[in-house]
Amino acid sequence: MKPHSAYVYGMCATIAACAVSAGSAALAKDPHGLEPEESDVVTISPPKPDWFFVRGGWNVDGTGIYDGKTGKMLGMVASSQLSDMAIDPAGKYYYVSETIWSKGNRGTRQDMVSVYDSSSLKLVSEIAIPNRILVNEREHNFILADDGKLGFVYNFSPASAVNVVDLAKRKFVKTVELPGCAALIPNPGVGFSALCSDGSMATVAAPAGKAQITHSASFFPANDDPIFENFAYDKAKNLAIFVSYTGLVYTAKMGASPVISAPFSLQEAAGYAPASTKPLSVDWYPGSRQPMAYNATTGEVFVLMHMGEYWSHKAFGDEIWVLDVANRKVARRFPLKDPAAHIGVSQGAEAMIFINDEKGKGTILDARTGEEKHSIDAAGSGIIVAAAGS
Amino acid sequence: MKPHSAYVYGMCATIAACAVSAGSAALAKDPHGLEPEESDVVTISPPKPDWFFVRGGWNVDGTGIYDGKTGKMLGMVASSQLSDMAIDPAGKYYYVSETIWSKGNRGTRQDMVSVYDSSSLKLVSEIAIPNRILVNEREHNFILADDGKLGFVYNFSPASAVNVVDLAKRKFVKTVELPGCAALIPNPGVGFSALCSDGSMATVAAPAGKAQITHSASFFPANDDPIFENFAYDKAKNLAIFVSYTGLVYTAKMGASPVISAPFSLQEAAGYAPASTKPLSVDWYPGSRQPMAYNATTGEVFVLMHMGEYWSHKAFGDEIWVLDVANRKVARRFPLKDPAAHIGVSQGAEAMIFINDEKGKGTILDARTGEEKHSIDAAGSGIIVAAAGS
Amino acid sequence: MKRFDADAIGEKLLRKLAGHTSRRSMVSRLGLALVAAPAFPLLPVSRAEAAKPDRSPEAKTAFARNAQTQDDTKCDYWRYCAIDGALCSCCGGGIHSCPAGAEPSPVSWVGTCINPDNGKAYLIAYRDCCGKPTCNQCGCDNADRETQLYTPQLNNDIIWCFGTQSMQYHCSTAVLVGGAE
Amino acid sequence: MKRFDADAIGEKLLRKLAGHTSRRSMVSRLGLALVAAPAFPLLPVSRAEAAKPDRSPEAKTAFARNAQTQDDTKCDYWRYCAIDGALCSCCGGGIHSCPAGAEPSPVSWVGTCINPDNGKAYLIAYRDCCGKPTCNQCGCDNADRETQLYTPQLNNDIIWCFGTQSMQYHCSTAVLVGGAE
Repeated sequence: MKPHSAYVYGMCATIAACAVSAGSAALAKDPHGLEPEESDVVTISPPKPDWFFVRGGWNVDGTGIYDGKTGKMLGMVASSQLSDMAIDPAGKYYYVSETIWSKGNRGTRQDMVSVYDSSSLKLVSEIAIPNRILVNEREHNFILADDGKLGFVYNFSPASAVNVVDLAKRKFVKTVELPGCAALIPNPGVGFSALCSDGSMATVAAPAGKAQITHSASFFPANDDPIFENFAYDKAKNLAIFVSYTGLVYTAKMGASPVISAPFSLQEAAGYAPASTKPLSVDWYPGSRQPMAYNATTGEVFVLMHMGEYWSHKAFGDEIWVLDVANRKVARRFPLKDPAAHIGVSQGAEAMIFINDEKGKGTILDARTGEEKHSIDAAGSGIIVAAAGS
Repeated sequence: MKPHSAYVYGMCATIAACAVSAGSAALAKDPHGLEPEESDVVTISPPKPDWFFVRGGWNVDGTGIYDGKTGKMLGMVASSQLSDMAIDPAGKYYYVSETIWSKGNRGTRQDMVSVYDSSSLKLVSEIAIPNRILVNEREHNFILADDGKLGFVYNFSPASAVNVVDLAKRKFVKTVELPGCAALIPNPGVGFSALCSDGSMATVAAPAGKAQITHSASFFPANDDPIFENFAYDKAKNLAIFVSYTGLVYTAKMGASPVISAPFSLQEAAGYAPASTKPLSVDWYPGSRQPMAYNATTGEVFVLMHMGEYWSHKAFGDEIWVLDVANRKVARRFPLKDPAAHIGVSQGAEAMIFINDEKGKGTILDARTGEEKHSIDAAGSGIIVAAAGS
Repeated sequence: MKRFDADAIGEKLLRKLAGHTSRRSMVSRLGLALVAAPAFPLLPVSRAEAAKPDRSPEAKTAFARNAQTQDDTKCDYWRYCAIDGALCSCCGGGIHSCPAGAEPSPVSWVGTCINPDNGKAYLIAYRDCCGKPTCNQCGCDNADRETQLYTPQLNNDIIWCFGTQSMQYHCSTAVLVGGAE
Repeated sequence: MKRFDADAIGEKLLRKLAGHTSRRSMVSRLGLALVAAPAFPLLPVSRAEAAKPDRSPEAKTAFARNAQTQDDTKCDYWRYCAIDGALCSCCGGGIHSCPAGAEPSPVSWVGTCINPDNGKAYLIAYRDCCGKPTCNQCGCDNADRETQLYTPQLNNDIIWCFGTQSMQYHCSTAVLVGGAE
């Protein structure tokens, strides 16, 4: 043992992070040699089911890629302010829908889908598009068709529309006007759907072609108890799962005419009375900037919950409620040490929860037990996207 | 009294900031009417001696303008990442030397001096320049000639040079190569000067014309006890004041051949032995990202000091030492509640100190007593520039 | 008790909402665009009357019960019931004034806030001031009757900088447009 | 005790400092530019021998006394004696490897760090990895023998992204160039 080993062990008494490296402290050998080295660049694997993608936040560019098992950063997808990211279902590309001015905060506006190779993380192509919406913190302003060949980018000018992008041919196809609707929902084999301000769901069939728009009956009170745009989609079941401000849970079997269930109360599923929209009524409510994540293997929705009165839907979560959607039961509740702003759940065999706060502190929890596994400083304070399951 | 007044008073028990507004809580009248209003835009006065300009920081664009007396934000100069700002001595313009790529982090590089009207804070013009240095946190990479007609922008490609910009005609004049020198010093009637890696001071006479470069004798050990680039300049005395890593204070009477004084020790001026460059020697040292500010009225230098060993020159300051330069005495010492990263001193009749930390918390102190006057959340975590005296 | 009747807020308010800036041509162009898209809901018009909860001004939200009318540099100032962002009042601007160098967006999201002095509801246009970096002072995020992107004029996350020279978000004002009853 | 002789580090190291990346044409162009500017100090050559303090490797700085050789994801790893920024080792890269999608700058600032295992000093090139947003992991700011902009190759604040496609700073590596004695 060299003298420095004593120092390393001595450090462990005061530096908590040392616990992680203490196992390797017994090694007296430097992991690197002392011969001159050359600089190189690594590549990474395509997205894996244990991975999380965490946006930097309002002022912080970039989307950090974290391994949920180790809590380590694996790389970063370049992403500018107010950009949205979508992952190629084949795992070959990361797509970033972004808006860049030629002189930073002035000059010529340039909207595009930037294409990054998932192995080299290098920019492959830029596909020019018009007028995407400028808003922070959304997952459903940029979604891909099931086969990954088309991308749908929400467009707001400020009239509502959707840009259809051919990702295979790397060109913009057309803009489909979609008045009063937003929050894009995958609809394999059909096109896409969206939620509308009249409480209906719009479905756009053949979006790259005729783009026929149909509307469901109105099924939710859009002004009085809105559905969070941050909903879940189960690919295997072709089922979208929504939660409203009061905690009503809706499901929609997607298709040319989506079949929407009667809602049930998340609070009732936990043994409470349903939550109210009335003032002076204190309940547990879903909320925060990204209130909900979904694990397709277990069919569980993870919802950030807080106590308060109605219209507190932006308050950060003090607990995670784990809802078994099929059985309409809250199976577990995890109280959080610090209020969480965003939540993601990995799709691997041992699912992990990733939450963060406004200061960018990331925490990884075991999705089954809620046990804290990793804490990551400056992980990012923006939305969290989990890679698809294998 | 209306019912809400009780609420306002009730709030005061828990919210510290409420103390400021408690005085006005007795007013029952809304300061604004209830008639429909129109949107408008304010203008502000030219820079005043009580003003501070605080950069957002590494990831945060913009330079906040604060009134040192009230601690209130008055406006913002648009400034991009790694930009430098200079203030027109006539008070008519703010100049921002900046580098912008046409696609954010990629595309065409565009270096320029952006000209903002000091009253409307609107962009007036952009003057294209080549290859300015990209570095955070410097005051002396962009200085103006005494009459405000020329600007000097440090250029690093990575060979050292200076861009000369005609601000009156709003055009780039030329690049003067200045190998091994940086940290630009005003030199009215001559041109500008700079510190060099051989320990000399270079002086560039007629920079827009023949640009003749002369060097002083070597007067400081540039590798072993470097002078901080964050030096002071007294316009009335035409005197530059420097502090080295060990706390040696040099002055230079500027001119065609600057006259540089023998240094004295800041620590000796406070009653200590001079600080050492030797390892295993603990002393008070100057340091942080912007260690020094100067009040021309009192001839006092304000230095952020910390205890440590040599090569700790980036450590944040735990005390402010106030050095009477002419009398070579540390007149006052102000211990700080939190370590400070940057310091500025206003030039008004009752001078104020502005310090900030990495999290952007700004604190305004009375420069005479050190008494805390204002605390500002998210004031900016970058360098602090005080407006010139009247 | 008189119920808050969102439907009574008519199309006549469109021009008011669109603002009274000097960029009138832009305003009218946007106004036409909005009118030309009939399904785009211009105002908080509830289409689900059956499910409509009691939201009379008298049955106040937590924000409204605690709002004050004295200090427009605090998040609990009454007009800020649905504001999200930096208060222009803290950035060198004012309740309806952009700080120097910024430009008010002619279109905006809206809130319906109750003035505690008279108990009446007013329509507030939260016009973003645009074209300068974010003013980080006095960040607020109130959400009374704030909804999602599919009802954009009631969503306070969107960068509401349309028809301005730059779309960079600086801060938000709370301009009184008129009574909401 | 042998004194650390900065002057012994000769011009022969220039090419090593300039790196061994694939962008060789750029490297040689930069190399020429540097050589063409003779007063531009290529290496930590002290011109003030008289005032030179004792800085032998044996008289270690606070950093050197506390440095370790096991974990290159910690700020006290021995090679990081003058690093400033995010450690590429924490960003998906390694001690001499840029994370995927980033590009190493062929020129860099340098440090002279002491390996505690053998007590010897080594020249370390802190090559920035460029072209992606800042990796915010493992921020370090060590400053042994770090100077000011007038000696740029010893300053760790500069964005050392020259000859790369993008000059955006991502993270910093600590590449061993050779012995410094």
